[in-house]
Amino acid sequence: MTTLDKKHATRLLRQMLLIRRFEEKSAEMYSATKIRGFLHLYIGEEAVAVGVMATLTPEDAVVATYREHGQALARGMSADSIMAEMFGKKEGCCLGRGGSMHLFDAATRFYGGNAIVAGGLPLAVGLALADAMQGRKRVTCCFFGDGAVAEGDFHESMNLASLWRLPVLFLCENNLYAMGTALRYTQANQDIAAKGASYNMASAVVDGMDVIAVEEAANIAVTHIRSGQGPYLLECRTYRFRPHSMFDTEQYRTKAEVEEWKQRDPIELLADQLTGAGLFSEEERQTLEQDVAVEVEDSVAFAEAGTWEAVEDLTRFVYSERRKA
Amino acid sequence: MTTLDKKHATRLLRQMLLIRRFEEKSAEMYSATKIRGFLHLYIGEEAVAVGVMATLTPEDAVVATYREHGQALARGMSADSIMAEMFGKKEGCCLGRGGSMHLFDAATRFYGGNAIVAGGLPLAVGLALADAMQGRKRVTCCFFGDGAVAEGDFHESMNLASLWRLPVLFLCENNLYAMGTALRYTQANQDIAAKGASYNMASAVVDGMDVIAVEEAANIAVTHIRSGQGPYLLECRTYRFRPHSMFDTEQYRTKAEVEEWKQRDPIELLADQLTGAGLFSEEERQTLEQDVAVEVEDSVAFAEAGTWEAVEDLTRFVYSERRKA
Amino acid sequence: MNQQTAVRTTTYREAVREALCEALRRDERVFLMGEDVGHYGGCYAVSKGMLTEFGPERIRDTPLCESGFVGVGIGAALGGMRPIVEVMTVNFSLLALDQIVNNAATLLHMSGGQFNVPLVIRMATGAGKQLAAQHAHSFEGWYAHIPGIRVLSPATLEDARGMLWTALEDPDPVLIFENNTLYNMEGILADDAGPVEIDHARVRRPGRDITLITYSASLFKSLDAAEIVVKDGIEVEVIDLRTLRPLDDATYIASIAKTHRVLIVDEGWRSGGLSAEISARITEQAFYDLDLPVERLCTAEVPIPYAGHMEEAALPQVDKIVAIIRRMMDHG
Amino acid sequence: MNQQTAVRTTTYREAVREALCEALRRDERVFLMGEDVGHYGGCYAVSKGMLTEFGPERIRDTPLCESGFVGVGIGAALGGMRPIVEVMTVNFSLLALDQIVNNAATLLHMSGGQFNVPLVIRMATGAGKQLAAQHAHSFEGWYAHIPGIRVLSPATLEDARGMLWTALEDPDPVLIFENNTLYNMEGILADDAGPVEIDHARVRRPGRDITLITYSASLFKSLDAAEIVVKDGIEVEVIDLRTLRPLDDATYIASIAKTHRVLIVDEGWRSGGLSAEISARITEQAFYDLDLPVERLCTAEVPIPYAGHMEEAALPQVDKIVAIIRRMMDHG
Ligand SMILES: Cc1ncc(C[n+]2csc(CCOP(=O)(O)OP(=O)(O)O)c2C)c(N)n1
Ligand SMILES: Cc1ncc(C[n+]2csc(CCOP(=O)(O)OP(=O)(O)O)c2C)c(N)n1
Ligand SMILES: [Mg+2]
Ligand SMILES: [Mg+2]
Repeated sequence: MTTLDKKHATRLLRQMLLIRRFEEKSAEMYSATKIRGFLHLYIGEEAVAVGVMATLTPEDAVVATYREHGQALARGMSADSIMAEMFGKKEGCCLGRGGSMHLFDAATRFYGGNAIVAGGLPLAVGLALADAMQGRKRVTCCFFGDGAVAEGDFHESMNLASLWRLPVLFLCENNLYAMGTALRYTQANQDIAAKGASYNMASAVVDGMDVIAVEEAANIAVTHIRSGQGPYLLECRTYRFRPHSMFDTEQYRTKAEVEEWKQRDPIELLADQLTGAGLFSEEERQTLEQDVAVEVEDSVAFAEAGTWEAVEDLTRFVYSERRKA
Repeated sequence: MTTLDKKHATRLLRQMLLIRRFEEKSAEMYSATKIRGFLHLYIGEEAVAVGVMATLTPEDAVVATYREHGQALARGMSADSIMAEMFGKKEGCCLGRGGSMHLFDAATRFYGGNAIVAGGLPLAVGLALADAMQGRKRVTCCFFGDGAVAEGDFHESMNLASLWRLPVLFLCENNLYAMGTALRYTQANQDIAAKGASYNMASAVVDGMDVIAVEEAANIAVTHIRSGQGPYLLECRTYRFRPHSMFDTEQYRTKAEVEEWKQRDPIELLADQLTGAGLFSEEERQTLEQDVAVEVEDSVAFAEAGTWEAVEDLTRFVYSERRKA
Repeated sequence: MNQQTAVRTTTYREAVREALCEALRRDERVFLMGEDVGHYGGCYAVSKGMLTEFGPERIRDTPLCESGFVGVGIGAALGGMRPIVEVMTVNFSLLALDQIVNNAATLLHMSGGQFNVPLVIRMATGAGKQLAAQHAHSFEGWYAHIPGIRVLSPATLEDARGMLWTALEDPDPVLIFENNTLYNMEGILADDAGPVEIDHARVRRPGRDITLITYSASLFKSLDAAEIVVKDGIEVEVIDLRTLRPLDDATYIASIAKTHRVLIVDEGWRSGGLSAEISARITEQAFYDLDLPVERLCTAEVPIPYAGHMEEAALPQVDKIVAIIRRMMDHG
Repeated sequence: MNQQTAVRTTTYREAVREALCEALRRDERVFLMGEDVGHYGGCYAVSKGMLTEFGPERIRDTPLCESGFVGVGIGAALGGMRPIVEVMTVNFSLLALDQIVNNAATLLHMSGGQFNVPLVIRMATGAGKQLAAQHAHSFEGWYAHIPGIRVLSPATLEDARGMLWTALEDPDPVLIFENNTLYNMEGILADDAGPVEIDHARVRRPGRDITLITYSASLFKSLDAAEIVVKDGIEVEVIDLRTLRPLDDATYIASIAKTHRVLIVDEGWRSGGLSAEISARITEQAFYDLDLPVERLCTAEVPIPYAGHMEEAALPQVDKIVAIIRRMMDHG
């Protein structure tokens, strides 16, 4: 590990904390029936989104899954617009049409929020193709879970991206479970990073609970991609501390297993590193926490104060309004 | 190479010859507009079907593609029923409903004749699953082309078969082209056999122009499968001497390349081996040729004498007739 | 239901589970395969506990690969098994559509009658839970376009309990669509509930004034609407199609001969949906019985929005049904 | 066509090729992507020679992976390109249906209007060449069920030449279906043929007695039938829908107001096909104009058989159209 830069590390810590508290609040809001539909929490996996996003520039693009609050926040979307979206309010990033699973944001080039497992991968390849054809030096980072690896779209996308040497970072968040089905029940070969070889694609695996390690690994990947060497598959080994969604009774894993992983909480890991390096005090932590708490509370207030889209507008956005008839 | 057994090798030679002459006649019948639709010839690739089929028992199952006359004949379907099928006659194996691309035969467990590229792979895995669940020691052999490897169904089927250790022989006929698109334009990593590793699946590659080599390699594969070690991916490197179908003007490859491959004609290769080993005379070759010519001519006569299914029966076989209402 | 029959209160979910358990107990060739059917207990908790009773071979968790495992189901059916493939929801079934259309529905015909495919595919369907555009499709009516398959749409507990067995006895592929809003529905079921026939629609409420044709979750909205307009003296005859392919025309045509007015309520999108087919058939078979044009109430032709009020506005609802019925009765 | 305009004889195939070439010349963002579009020259020889002119970046051969490359097209459209994705035939497009329905058709809405998808997908469609069950689907009418996409069905050379450009100017996904039996069709085309509007159906033959609604290859069978019955004194008005989604109701409703009789001819399967939707709309919008029930002539609901006589029997044909027209005229 390279030496910790206090400012940068604190920024990462703050982002992880923001995601954590934002999602804890989201769970609360779900219980309060302010948020409905499916809600998939990222808690435990914060280091992945935060570490990776630190290596991207605003020109790059991000494609994520239905478990994407972390990516959206780390990418710079406002907590306000996300919370309002989950409240179903017009002030949400998608006017309340998308909800938790479908966050989109043109300003930060955040292309969802895709709730069909692996469905976002071809999109990411296409975004990268557009960049390549237009001579833009951008990276498209595509997040997906271990479950997505079994889908045909994974295979087709990996091959296309590598065949055409496109600037895609395939970012696999391997949290060991696809809903309630453990990786060992779904992959004949559980070494996901190794699958890069089939596609002649560079790949690596990294500890997804260690944000600094994730950032370093992502940096290597992104550098590889930017230098024109083609796509890269990065597998982050991580774990979700919470159920798959709000409906999951978690029969498929033991409490002990969850507890064991919680010992490696990415937030505490980084906080400990910082503290150990003498870069971080308990006071600073309190300040961060308060800061984040305010941001989260504000987002709830913002969402609460939001308005409902008029029912008359239901049929908007099926087709573009700017089409000439 | 093990020592040649004359009787066996002659049988292989006869099968290859039969496929060759049968298909040459089919092309003729196509020009005579007796056969219509798509007609995909196997000429040049005979060693693959013949070599593999020699390792299967009647209890085993075969799933093939739209380029399956060779497999059907080698599997033991009669030239009559195939030719009649291509004539669209009621005496055809599928009453004329399937045509060249859809040969089926319950008696020899020949499950198509699938014209959606890679669409037969999941079927093969399912047939093998049925065998495994019912405790039957059978192999399901699934033929597919190099083009099929890029499809999601390839990926999904390979993973499922290996995950569940099912008795499937994945038989890739790598003839270097998918229609007019060369393998180098479609695979980021052109080593197809190597893809087995991604699925923890045993694999090998063999010279698909050498029927004895194919048989040996298939034997190893089938033995592996029968011993309960799970599926196997066998890549046969081969070449089609004819256009993709009857409509192909072959702009995508040079005459020289085709000629080069023709130097390795699987039929002449085996005939030469036999002759070289002193096991085969010119006379015997003539006899074989005549024998095969008769079989082919008979199939045309049979097809010609066939009848047309009544138009009133059009709606039969959409649903089974044996259903109780 | 016969008054003598012993009955009990249960849920739609339990009815489906019972049907599954019975099928697995009764026939060794039957097995359940799909995403999260085993260790998780089913995404809608339908197969909860079944892994323990039947083991992982017969309650078979699959990786995420809809095309692959649906195709495997087809192959297993060809190989003599009686697979029940669960596609978690209809939304994901599009990934398997090629296997369903080009293999399951087609093999019997292509093979000249040699290879039938005795496969059952179950999936949850429907909107109404704020799951947004990619998770709220109602494609069962769309599937009914495909020759070679049967499409079932159990609305009642009795059908949820009984259609599976009948489907498993069918030599051809049968798709069963379970509306996700029904799983928690409570109702009574006979202790000896068993197979039900799947060839006929059912009049769920007799009436003389207007025929309302519907299926699945919309059945209950329709029945509620019928109870409301009864106060206006309007007697609605509510027909539950039950089987969407092949359609049982006779039942609704007979009803129209009596009522002369028809409203179709369909949670699918309107254009090119099942409602269109029924309207067309009524025109073809009962044109001169009609006092009024056939009307349709369908889901708005938009991807389903997340926000609750917008989703509600997109779907057929009781008040809209009531309004249309009243309008139709006013006119004729 | 204006008499002054210089015209030439050409084929449907050439018309499509010209449209493609023009699009690529005119706009750098346009590229063609699909199986065998490059080195092979297109499965129907439509893009022959284009690789040489435009190079492999813009005439981009893909591996066989329909879901993958259609998804890539969506992504490239999001990224500012104007991709033309060729799915070789509609039969293989089922593999890409999830991408079309859940991404292309849905992103604009899910994103609250932020991300439109200016993508054109072309595919060959239709039966009639003895290609058997897996290669003879006519799903364009079925696709028309999906909100968020436009579905075009060029029958004439003019439309084959002109619809592509209009589609490329559309901010939303447009699917163009080219019937495989039309590529060799000869006809005349204006030298200055260019973009055509895609919002309206077209009366291809005026007539007073009966309205025949159709599209694509069936248009020519319909026109042939019209020429036959003219000898019986029957004047058929033949309408070419051109755009299957959104449907232009006004054109056929106006025709029916004049003729009071309607026959729909559709190469898709009948149940739940486009013909059903049109019938339903006519009932809804022109019920009181009808002298007779709307009739439909569609493809038999069977997987298309290989044998020529059986395939012919399965599809709408001129003699069947003639027979129905005569019967309908007899009755009213
Ligand atoms: C194609 C498809 N199949 C099934 C589902 C239902 N589903 C939603 S999330 C999920 C598990 C995905 O697991 P993984 O990819 O590992 O991501 P994670 O939830 O662990 O982040 C499943 C099966 C879906 N959304 N899409
Ligand atoms: C899913 C699908 N896409 C496209 C096609 C059209 N097509 C038919 S054969 C073929 C090439 C297949 O090549 P390969 O798998 O290598 O088999 P080969 O013809 O060389 O034996 C293509 C593209 C198809 N039948 N199915
Ligand atoms: Mg996971
Ligand atoms: Mg090939």
